[in-house]
Amino acid sequence: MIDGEQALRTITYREAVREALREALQKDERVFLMGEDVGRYGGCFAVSKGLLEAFGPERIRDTPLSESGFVGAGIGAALGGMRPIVEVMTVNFSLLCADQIINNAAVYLYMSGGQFNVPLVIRLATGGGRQLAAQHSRSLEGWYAHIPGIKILSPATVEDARGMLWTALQDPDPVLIFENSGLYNMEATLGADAGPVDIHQARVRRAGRDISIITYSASLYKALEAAETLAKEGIEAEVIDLRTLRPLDERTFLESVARTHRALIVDEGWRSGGISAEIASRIMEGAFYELDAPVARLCSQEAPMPYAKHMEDAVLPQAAGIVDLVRHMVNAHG
Amino acid sequence: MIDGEQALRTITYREAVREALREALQKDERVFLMGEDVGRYGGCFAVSKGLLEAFGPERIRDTPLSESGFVGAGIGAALGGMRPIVEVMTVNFSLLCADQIINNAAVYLYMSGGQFNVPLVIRLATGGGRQLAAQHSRSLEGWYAHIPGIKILSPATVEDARGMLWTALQDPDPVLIFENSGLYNMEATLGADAGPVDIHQARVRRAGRDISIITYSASLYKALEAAETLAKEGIEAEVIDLRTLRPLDERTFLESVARTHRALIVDEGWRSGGISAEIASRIMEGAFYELDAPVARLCSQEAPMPYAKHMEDAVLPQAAGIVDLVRHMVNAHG
Amino acid sequence: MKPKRTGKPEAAAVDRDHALHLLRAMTRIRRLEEKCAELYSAMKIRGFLHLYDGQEAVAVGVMQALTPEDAVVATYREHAHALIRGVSAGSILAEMYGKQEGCSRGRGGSMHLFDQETRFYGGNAIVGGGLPIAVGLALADKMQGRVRVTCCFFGEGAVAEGEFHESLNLAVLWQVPVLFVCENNLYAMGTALEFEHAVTDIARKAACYDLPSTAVDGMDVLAVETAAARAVAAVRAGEGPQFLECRTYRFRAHSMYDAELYRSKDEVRQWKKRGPIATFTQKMKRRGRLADADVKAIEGEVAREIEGAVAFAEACTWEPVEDATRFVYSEGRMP
Amino acid sequence: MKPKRTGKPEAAAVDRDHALHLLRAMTRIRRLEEKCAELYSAMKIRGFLHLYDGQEAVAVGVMQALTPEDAVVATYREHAHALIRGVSAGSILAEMYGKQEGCSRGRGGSMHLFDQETRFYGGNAIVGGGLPIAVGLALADKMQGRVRVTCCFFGEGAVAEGEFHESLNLAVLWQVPVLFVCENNLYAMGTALEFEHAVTDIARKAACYDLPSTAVDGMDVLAVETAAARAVAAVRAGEGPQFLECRTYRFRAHSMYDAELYRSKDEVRQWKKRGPIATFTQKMKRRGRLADADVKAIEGEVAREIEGAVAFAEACTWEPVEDATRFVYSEGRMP
Ligand SMILES: Cc1ncc(C[n+]2csc(CCOP(=O)(O)OP(=O)(O)O)c2C)c(N)n1
Ligand SMILES: Cc1ncc(C[n+]2csc(CCOP(=O)(O)OP(=O)(O)O)c2C)c(N)n1
Ligand SMILES: [Mg+2]
Ligand SMILES: [Mg+2]
Repeated sequence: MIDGEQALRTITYREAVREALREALQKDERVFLMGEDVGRYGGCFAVSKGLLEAFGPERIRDTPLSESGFVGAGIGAALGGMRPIVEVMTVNFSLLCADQIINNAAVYLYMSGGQFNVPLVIRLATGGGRQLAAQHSRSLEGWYAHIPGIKILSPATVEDARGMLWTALQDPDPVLIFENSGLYNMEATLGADAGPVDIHQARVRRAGRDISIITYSASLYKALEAAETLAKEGIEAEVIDLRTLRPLDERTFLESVARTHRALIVDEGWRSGGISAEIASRIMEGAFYELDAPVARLCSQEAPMPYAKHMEDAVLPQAAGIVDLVRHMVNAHG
Repeated sequence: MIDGEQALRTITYREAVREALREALQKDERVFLMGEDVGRYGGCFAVSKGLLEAFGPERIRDTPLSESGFVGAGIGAALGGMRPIVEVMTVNFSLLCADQIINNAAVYLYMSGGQFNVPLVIRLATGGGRQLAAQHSRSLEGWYAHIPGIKILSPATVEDARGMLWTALQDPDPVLIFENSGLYNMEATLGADAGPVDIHQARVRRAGRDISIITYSASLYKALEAAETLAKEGIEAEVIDLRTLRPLDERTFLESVARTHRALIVDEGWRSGGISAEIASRIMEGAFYELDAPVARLCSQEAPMPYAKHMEDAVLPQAAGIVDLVRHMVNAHG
Repeated sequence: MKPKRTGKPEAAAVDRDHALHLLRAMTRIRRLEEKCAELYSAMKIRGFLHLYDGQEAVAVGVMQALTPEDAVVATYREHAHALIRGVSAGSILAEMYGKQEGCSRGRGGSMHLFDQETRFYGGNAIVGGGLPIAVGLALADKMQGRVRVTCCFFGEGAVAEGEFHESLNLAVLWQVPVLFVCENNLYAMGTALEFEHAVTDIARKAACYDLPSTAVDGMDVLAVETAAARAVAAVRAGEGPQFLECRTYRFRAHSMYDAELYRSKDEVRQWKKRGPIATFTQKMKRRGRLADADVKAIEGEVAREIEGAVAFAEACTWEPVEDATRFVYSEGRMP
Repeated sequence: MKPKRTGKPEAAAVDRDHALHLLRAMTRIRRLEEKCAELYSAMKIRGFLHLYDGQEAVAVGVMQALTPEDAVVATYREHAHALIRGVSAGSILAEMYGKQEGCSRGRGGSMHLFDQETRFYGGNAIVGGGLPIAVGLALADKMQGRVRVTCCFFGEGAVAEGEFHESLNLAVLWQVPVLFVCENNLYAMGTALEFEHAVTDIARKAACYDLPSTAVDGMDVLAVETAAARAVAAVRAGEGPQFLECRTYRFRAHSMYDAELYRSKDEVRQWKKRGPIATFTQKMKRRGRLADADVKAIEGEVAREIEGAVAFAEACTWEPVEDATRFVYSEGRMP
């Protein structure tokens, strides 16, 4: 394994996305990246820095502030045989192109009776926790997961950030990839040969027997942190990273619940009608008789995001809150 | 009660909405109606027919096709002291103004630290079942109910169609009223003095002991029809009309489930991450130990709406499907 | 609003064959739409139905300039565009019947005709929704070095939507090969031009994006044909996007639900005098290009076509309900 | 891109008091922004921070025309607008500290300053999002028969958004009393004007809606003041909406995260030579309206104000976390 070890390198989530973009642009000339400030600025989160120099302004295409226009153009380009990667700077701005995503991308194949598929990838930054307040801090990936016809990916790890893009590009249908902006600086070690990953399976990121903590994206790390704390008290939490929010891989979490008999969903999205509700319902429907206690949810408080740090921390789920809740769940119904 | 009886009259849901609009326009000069074709055309669904003649083009204000523009203008007008009723012809087109609804109306009060509230009412037609296909048949009220800062009303009855508007107008915050276009021709008998109704409580529309069917809007009638069929077999279903989807009155359905020990949610919206998931989760959280069986959901199949009638019928929940499911639930776990 | 005449390009030199061709095309549209109305009353067709009567010269005139490699993006008022583009009347009617042999498998209905073979990217029931898609299709052609045109039809109502603004700006910025065709029929549902737009001269809007534009009498198929030919030639020559406003009128209600409260019967009557089929027929007769017998022959031919289309639609089959969730996603991977 | 000079209205006759007033206003902005940058480095301020250096003449020049009854709608680059509108530097800084005495209770931060008292309808972090709201505020005034102006600031980047198009069309159609002020600083983040717009002459866009418009040198506070006074007078006189393009430049990075890869240091240097504060000071000195001592006095005064504001913000308190869901909805009914 010496060769393998030599080939390991530590990169950030940001670099992983950039590498994935670079690889896609190199491997398939139909691929291009378009969005606000992806080129000359280097990307709002510096993800696409350097790509303009490497691939030129046709393939690293800066757009005006016209979310509906350029996302719609992405749909058209996909229909026209290209493989566009459209960057919508943050999911908050996607509300300006919700029409194109939902009224066109998601239904073109169906309403044309199977004739016109839309092989479009949309990348969006998501998440709160950076003191950007109400209009820049939403986690709407779970909300978009309500819409049939699109797929929703939520890479939590550097490996997935590196690997999901290419897989999404091979998909014949529209795929939305949500990158939590709080993860861009996170580092991890990958093999030099790290490449495409599957996008249809959730992953058990930590095995445990006492409770299943089901989560995704940035909350994964809070769940893992909580699990470590709990382990010291003898509570072994299994932590599941959903990875893909639509279609939802329910088998993985149902099997887990069948082992642990308890489940907690941790979601930075809002609670009411969030993806957390769907997971709880699926457990109800698929593992009701396995449950020793009602499934619990820890989500963001139902408010627009406040600016002040202490308020933002209070609104978002935190590791300490997970620990408290799990402790209570396991002990109360021991 | 003779006086009362003389004063009864039979009107349609459409007329009830029109009457409510007329009353609001008469009672409060800050109220005005604006939207596409509300005036000269008489309203896409003929709801506002005659109002232009009565109130003039300033207060029955036809707008160009500019959903984002005129919904945003409604927010501004509300901030400026008016009480606008903005009609977005159907919820499908609201995807063009999702930005204004979610990025502005829903957060203005919060992000201004309580200074600027937005007393705006938005009316939207919703629902499928009229062979209008993928882009005109969505039921997205449950989806919007995910968003904090707005309220979501879903009048199923002529009484609520008549009464919810004025109550919504008294609300200091943005309220979205979803009118299922399949209900406009439905008739019911109302008192001449029918007026405002509360908007914070669900209603038991039919009492029963064996199962709680929780639903809203047009599905209410399918649930009631199913309940009649089931009654002949000795199964007494309680039917609950949610009326308001945000904030959700969970007490009413939790109390019902505590009596019946079984629950089925019927929703013309899609299943994954729909309001049905939220209700199931709330029951899990609030009445887990009351349940004799897992909560079930009957929703639209997860596809854009097809045009052909038989396909559309297959996609939407139907009374027969409710009957089958309830029969199975009650018998299987008797 | 009174009919407005606009500067008309000199009439194309039309030979008899071409005159027959254009008349046949417009007649096919008119008769198909009449049949649709009839079938709607007979409840064979349901949902929303938007007919094209009065606007035939636009679809026919513009389509003459397109080749099979080009692409078309249209609206919910698109039967004519599909038909003239080459989608058979049978598969169009079958679609409105909701049959699986329909051009969209019965999934789309009147507002959502699609056809891969003729690169007909569909009806779109969201006003303005097709414009960015047309820009994208054209962008794909440009990036792949193909000399093809994407032709995008929309009503003047769509011009008020933000997507119009964004699309035109993008098209010009990127110099993509797209032809925007605005069918200005003076109304968006019941909202007259003057209530839709601060500036009612639609062709002038193109100038806001430095987009070459022409306004043409949309009731005159030859004028439309000439203008479209020029515009498409410019697109093909790499001169970038072009804009064409066709000033026209819809003779029927907006859809089958419209009580037409917003315009007078007299206005409609005035405009009908300028009906594109009647005026073209008269003109061609005057010029000796067409005879009464020709018109009769065309009517007979078209009647048979429509009859055949109805018979086809009637004979078509229903998609099994088990397939309701097919094509939410593609079946199998695509390279 | 080179600085572009535009036709300047004849300089207003400026007396000494007014010169002092304008210089003081611009200086207050500059020093506040400098303090913000410093506090950002000290991590007292977090989130996104967009500074206004270079554009001071716009906020100051335009605001001279407004009265307390008027309303202002701005963007995420709005410290200056709030300050000149009358929101105290203390409550602005407290807001950025996230303290509950901040003008938005610490809920909004730099991008979301709000103030009911001065009718400051806020920052808005969605580009273009404020325009329809401004139209609605103006509509409310018109419908209620009040003679007030709503002044809406936005960048040239917003001009590409569909909401710009829809808002201008509505404003003109409805003839509402709104003044649109485009602060054209030549860049939207890192995207230069020529990559944003097919037509780079922003003032020309207003003509697409028959909206009276003026382009003015946004580096010249007197020119801005004169143009804004005229435009606001026209709005007040019931002549309908007006459009003002202020050609300006931002001296600093877009936000604190910007590496400024998209423009040269030399370009910035060239523009800095035309800095609105320096040029105004020089001009007023030349005309004998201001002396060195005046400038010094203002600097001292402003330094004390900012110092006081910082002290205030430091002394302010944190909102209890229990209140995190307060004001998601209003407390109590409203008549
Ligand atoms: C975004 C959107 N808003 C509203 C509607 C409802 N609607 C359908 S057609 C129409 C009028 C469109 O007018 P125009 O673009 O001029 O086309 P025409 O019907 O005249 O062909 C309206 C308002 C819609 N389909 N989509
Ligand atoms: C709808 C939307 N899209 C994208 C962004 C990200 N963004 C913030 S500021 C900005 C540039 C805006 O440029 P301009 O309007 O010229 O204002 P300036 O920053 O120059 O003052 C962008 C792209 C946003 N906030 N909102
Ligand atoms: Mg029209
Ligand atoms: Mg700018």
